[in-house]
Amino acid sequence: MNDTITAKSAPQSKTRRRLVQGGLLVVYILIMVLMIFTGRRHTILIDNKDAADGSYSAINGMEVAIDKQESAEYYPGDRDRALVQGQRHTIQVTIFDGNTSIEKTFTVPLWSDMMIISVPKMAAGLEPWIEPFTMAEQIEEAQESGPPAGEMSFQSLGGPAPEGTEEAQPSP
Amino acid sequence: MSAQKKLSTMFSRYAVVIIFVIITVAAIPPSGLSVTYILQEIITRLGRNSFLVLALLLPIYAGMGLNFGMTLGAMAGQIGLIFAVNYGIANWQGLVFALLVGLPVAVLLGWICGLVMNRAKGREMVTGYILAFFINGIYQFFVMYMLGSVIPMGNKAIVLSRGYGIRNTLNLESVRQSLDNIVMLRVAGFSIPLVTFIIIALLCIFVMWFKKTKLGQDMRAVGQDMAVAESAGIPVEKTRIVAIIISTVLACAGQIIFLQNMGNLATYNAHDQTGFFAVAAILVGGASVTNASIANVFVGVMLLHAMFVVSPLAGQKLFGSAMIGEYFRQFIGYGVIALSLVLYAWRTRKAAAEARLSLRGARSGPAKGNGKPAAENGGQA
Amino acid sequence: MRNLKTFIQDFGWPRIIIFFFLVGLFIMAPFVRVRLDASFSDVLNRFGQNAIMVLAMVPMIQSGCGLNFGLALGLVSGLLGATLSLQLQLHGMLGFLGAIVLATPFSIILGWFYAKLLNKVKGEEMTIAMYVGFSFIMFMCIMWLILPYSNPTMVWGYAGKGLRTTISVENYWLHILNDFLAIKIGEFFVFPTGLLLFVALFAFLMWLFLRSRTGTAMTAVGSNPDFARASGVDVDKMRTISVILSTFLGAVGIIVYEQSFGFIQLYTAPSPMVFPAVAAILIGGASINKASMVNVLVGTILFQGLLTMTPSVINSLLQTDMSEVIRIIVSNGMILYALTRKIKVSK
Amino acid sequence: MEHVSKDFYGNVVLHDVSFELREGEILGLVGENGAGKTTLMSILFGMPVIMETGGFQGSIRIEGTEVHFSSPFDALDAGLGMVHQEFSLIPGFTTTENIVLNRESMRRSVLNDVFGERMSVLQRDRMRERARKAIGKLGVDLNPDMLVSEMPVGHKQFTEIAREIDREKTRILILDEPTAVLTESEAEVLLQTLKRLAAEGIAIIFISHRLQEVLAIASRIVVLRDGHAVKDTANENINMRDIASWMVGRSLGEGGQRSEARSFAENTFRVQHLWVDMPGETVRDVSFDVHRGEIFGIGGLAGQGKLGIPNGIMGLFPAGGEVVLDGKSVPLNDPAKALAMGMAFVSEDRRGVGLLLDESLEWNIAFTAIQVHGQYLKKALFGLFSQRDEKAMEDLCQEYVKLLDIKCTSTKQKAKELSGGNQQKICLAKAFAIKPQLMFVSEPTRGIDVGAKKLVLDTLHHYNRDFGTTIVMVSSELEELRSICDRIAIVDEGRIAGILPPTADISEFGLLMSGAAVEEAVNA
Repeated sequence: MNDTITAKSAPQSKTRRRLVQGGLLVVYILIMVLMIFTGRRHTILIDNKDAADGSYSAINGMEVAIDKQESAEYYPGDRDRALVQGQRHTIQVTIFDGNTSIEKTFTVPLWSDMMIISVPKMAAGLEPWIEPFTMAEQIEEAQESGPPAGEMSFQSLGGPAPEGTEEAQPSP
Repeated sequence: MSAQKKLSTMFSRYAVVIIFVIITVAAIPPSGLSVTYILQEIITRLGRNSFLVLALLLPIYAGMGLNFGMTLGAMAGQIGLIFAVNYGIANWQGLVFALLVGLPVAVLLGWICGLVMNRAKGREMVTGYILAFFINGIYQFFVMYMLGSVIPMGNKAIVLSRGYGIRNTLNLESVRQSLDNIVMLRVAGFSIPLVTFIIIALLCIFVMWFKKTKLGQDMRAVGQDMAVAESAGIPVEKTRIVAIIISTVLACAGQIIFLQNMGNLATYNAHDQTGFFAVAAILVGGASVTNASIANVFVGVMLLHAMFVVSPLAGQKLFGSAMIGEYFRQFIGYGVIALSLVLYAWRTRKAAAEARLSLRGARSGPAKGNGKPAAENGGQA
Repeated sequence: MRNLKTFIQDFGWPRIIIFFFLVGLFIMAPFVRVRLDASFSDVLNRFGQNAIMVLAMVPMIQSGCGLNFGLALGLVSGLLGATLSLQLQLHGMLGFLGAIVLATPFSIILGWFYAKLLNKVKGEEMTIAMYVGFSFIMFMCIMWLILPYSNPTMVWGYAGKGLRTTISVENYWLHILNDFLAIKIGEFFVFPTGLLLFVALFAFLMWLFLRSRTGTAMTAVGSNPDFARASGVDVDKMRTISVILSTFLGAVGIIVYEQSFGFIQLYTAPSPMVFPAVAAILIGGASINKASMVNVLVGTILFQGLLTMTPSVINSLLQTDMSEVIRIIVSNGMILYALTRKIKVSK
Repeated sequence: MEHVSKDFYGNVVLHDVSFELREGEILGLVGENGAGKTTLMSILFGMPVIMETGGFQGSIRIEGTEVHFSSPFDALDAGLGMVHQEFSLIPGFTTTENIVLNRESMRRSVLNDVFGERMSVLQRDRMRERARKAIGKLGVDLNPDMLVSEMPVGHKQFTEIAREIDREKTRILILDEPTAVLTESEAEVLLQTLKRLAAEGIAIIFISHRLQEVLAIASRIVVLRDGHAVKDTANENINMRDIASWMVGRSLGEGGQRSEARSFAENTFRVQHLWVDMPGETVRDVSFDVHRGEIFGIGGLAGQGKLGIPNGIMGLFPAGGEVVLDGKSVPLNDPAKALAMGMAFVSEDRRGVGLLLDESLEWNIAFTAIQVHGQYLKKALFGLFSQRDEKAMEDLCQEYVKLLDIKCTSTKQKAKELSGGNQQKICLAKAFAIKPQLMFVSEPTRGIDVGAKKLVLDTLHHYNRDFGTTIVMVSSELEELRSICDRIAIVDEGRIAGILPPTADISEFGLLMSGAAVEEAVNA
């Protein structure tokens, strides 16, 4: 006798297979969720401006680093952005006058694309120093628009690409 | 078999490879490119394309020819990437997410493709080719009309200004080369995307392992003789469908790897040429419709892309027009496919004729029955 | 009831759906302010433009070579004829006929080689034809750049050599057939008599040919090659004739298309023209080994009707341009349907 | 197996056949073509075709319990093994891989729990071990790692048997013409092997047309004729002649009319050393002469090459040798020339070669005449074009419809819509339409009912008498040949075994078919 596995294996292994398959499905979804949480990218705007109501004023020169990214210098009125992945981040601010340095941890809501951090506000100890930021137009570089129909690139050779340029057709 | 005949069969077997090497080598000096540059390009392109080409192997083992239907997998991968960009999932996590989204789509499309091909046995290639176009129509419909209207798209930057449909070109900045850059080895001035190569190596190991499984064995059996396999109790149609599904899924992953390296996605035609380049590569590497190995894949990718790198510049220098080089490489690409298919069809017919040669000729018949057991019977009567 | 059922089975669901879809489009047209007469005129015109290319499918289908995905070879011959005719400064009807005459030797030679190849690879014709067509188009792309054409309307102005991507035939033989005896009814309807007559002439010639001894033999080859061989027909020769004929018709087809369209389109332009022709004849009811004049007629009208009506009607209806997607799905779906249909030749 | 009957749509193929098989016994099953051997085996093996055509009567018992096989796999599970006439091997696989095909030894892999059993890994060494064991049982020398495509035929046959042996359960082995493709020495080894297997307790059903082989190894012999088991006897004190006459022996009264004996002086057609490469019907070296005006019959068992003769002469399959018609040499491999020389051929493959199924009857009948003689054409457009003369074609068709009594709704009807008998008449009409001097008719009565059979034979008879056309008729049905032919050649193993007058004793024919020597026939 050999230990050939026949197609009609014991029902026990079938239930076991179902269990493993179900388990894998769960793992599949878990990985997907994990990817969303760890891979979600947010834009953090770092703001160094006076408050409209004068409750705090811009810091006169500082260096700000988000997580372990390269730090950037800010002077009053500056605003710059940093890209981060995931939800929990730290911000490290080194103010040029003296050796004051602040380090804070913040959480970005998962589905928020862009947050603004007002460093002066944070330095002043006012809450909330981090707020969602919405803008009508995204900062993303403008991409060409217009429906893709009629675009006939050299690439689509052999494809049933538009038959000739129909616009050129003399209309009867 | 005489030595000369052996040589000529060998030549006809590797005709495509030999022609290719000659053309490419001849084109290097006029192109004026340095060998280091060409090598770096080849390394980059190996990482970019090998996975896609590897996806062609299983259907060849299963006797279904070159799977032009792999384009379906590419589309699935693109859909995955669109969602990854839409949800703003960046870096390698974005790629994994894209793969996880694309996977079920790829399985579904692969299953459809397998069903269709089972209805067109013997015409798999042309059918796969047309099926890719057909599904392309549905893909365009989905991406151009469904996304953003039926399925909400959060990221307005990727949606057309009219409010639904995805833009022509998608910037994959968030995932650009994120796989390649996890560990980028620098050896002697060359950049080697280590993780990409590790993944490709893992796939190769998987393919080799797969050939040793029962399913792999069944695939080979089905590929060689469907009728015999059927009579031995192997579920032929199911095996063929599985081969196509695996190929489609691999193509899905391959397209994601390809696109992360390219860094942007031509939403509506990035997949058009996927099948063409992959098929051309594996054929250039010396594979045929029924026979392919992992070595064919890598040799093919290297040769084809060396030629692709070199030819526009060579065309520019030789004919004063870069377009000539551009056309030339397309010509060669299509020509190689046509030539391999012709050589293959021609060889099969010749082999069949040769196999029957022993049955021809009257007096010089084979060992069999020279006047049958005459003596025996004479005795009995 | 039974008759209807077998009729539908023979004709195939996809065709019936397309037919009713088209009828629906015509019915809907007035409601979305698309002029019916203009639409009809447009459909007729496009029918004339494309019919001969669709007709080119017939001989190869009949002789059992399958769908001619290598029609590009014929189209390129036609382009050669057309450009040569312009190069020789042939105008008017002379220019048009000249183009056809000049294209003929190319189409015969190319067709002959093409047929030799196809005879070597019986059973794999379609895939190979496709790639032979593509690679030949790419080869001709190089040729268009380096052939010594000199007519200034054709070559790039700045380089002084290499042909333009699109060449206008306006001063040569634009609408030479369309305007011949054209009947204008109302503001929007033009009946392109000359064009349709020309198409009819070719269809008639093809009909005659199929009834000749050679044509009969060819049909038998497609229907049952073993029978034909047993009856003393040289199968390879018949296939060769059919391929040459198909290539020639492809050449004529594209010239007719150009005179109506107004431009000679070079480089990669021919490749996307093959699939619509294949799809059209299949929509007309042909299978991959049987085709008739009726299939050509019905198929071209249905397919071109669809192409004309979907952009105008659907666009007005949905305010978006879905015609492209519909075209891709319909034409490829049709080819796919034909390929996967169980071939009914009972063996 | 008891009282097995089987009919295909009222056409009784097997009639109350019973036999039993003991452990370790070799049963020789012999019979002419169409005697029911194949059907019997299909029933035994649970082939789906039996179920599809309405099942069978009677019962099959294995070790006392009645079994019902709904598919060949059930039969395999019950311990039946079958080696078919055609090899069922995968060419690119090794001996081992073929022997254990779809029964490979496997080890579980991690993916088993995810994707099922087919993800198990093969255990090559174990497979080789099993193959070696099975080969060992056969007592032959087979390399377990050789590719089947590189093997001599004999080894392929052994591989097939080894595959059946490898199934531990196999108790009954059925071999259908296992020696047909083997050389003499290979056949000898095979017979030894079978004896050895029988000694180990495996029961064997051995089907062969080579009677001397059957005599050599079978312990019992069952003779099937026309669906009846006419003889079930132990292999004692019987010789080939007995079996041969049991096989073919109809009482003469059944045979119906005999042609009157005629004598012909003139030779019109001569075939010398003809070889034909027709798959399944290879002709190796055939020479014969045909007299003017005679009906020359060619008989023999299926697969022996009788069909290859007309197909080769008419140029449908690659052929070589010398063929002379009326002193002129016939070029081979060129159907057009052969037809032009005045020969016509009614193919045995009616639907495949004989007819244009999707075209009208007119087309079918007139086509060859149009192509070969340029008939039924008319000039059109001032002689520029020749056109089919539809009217003439219709007239021609009408003429034959009347003459041959073809049942059809109109001459425009498609050939595929006719019944088999009427299709055959169309094929005949097609051949008659070119007015041949020499006509080959291959299996004219295959697959048509009795009434139509008679009509077809009568037609040939009259055509021969009325027009003096020489006819070469190839048929598997000996009685048919004997009823109409003037001389009958029997083909065996691609060679003419002998030529006999139709009045010769039935056992003579049987002997010739069974691979008896030419000399013997001459002596007898």
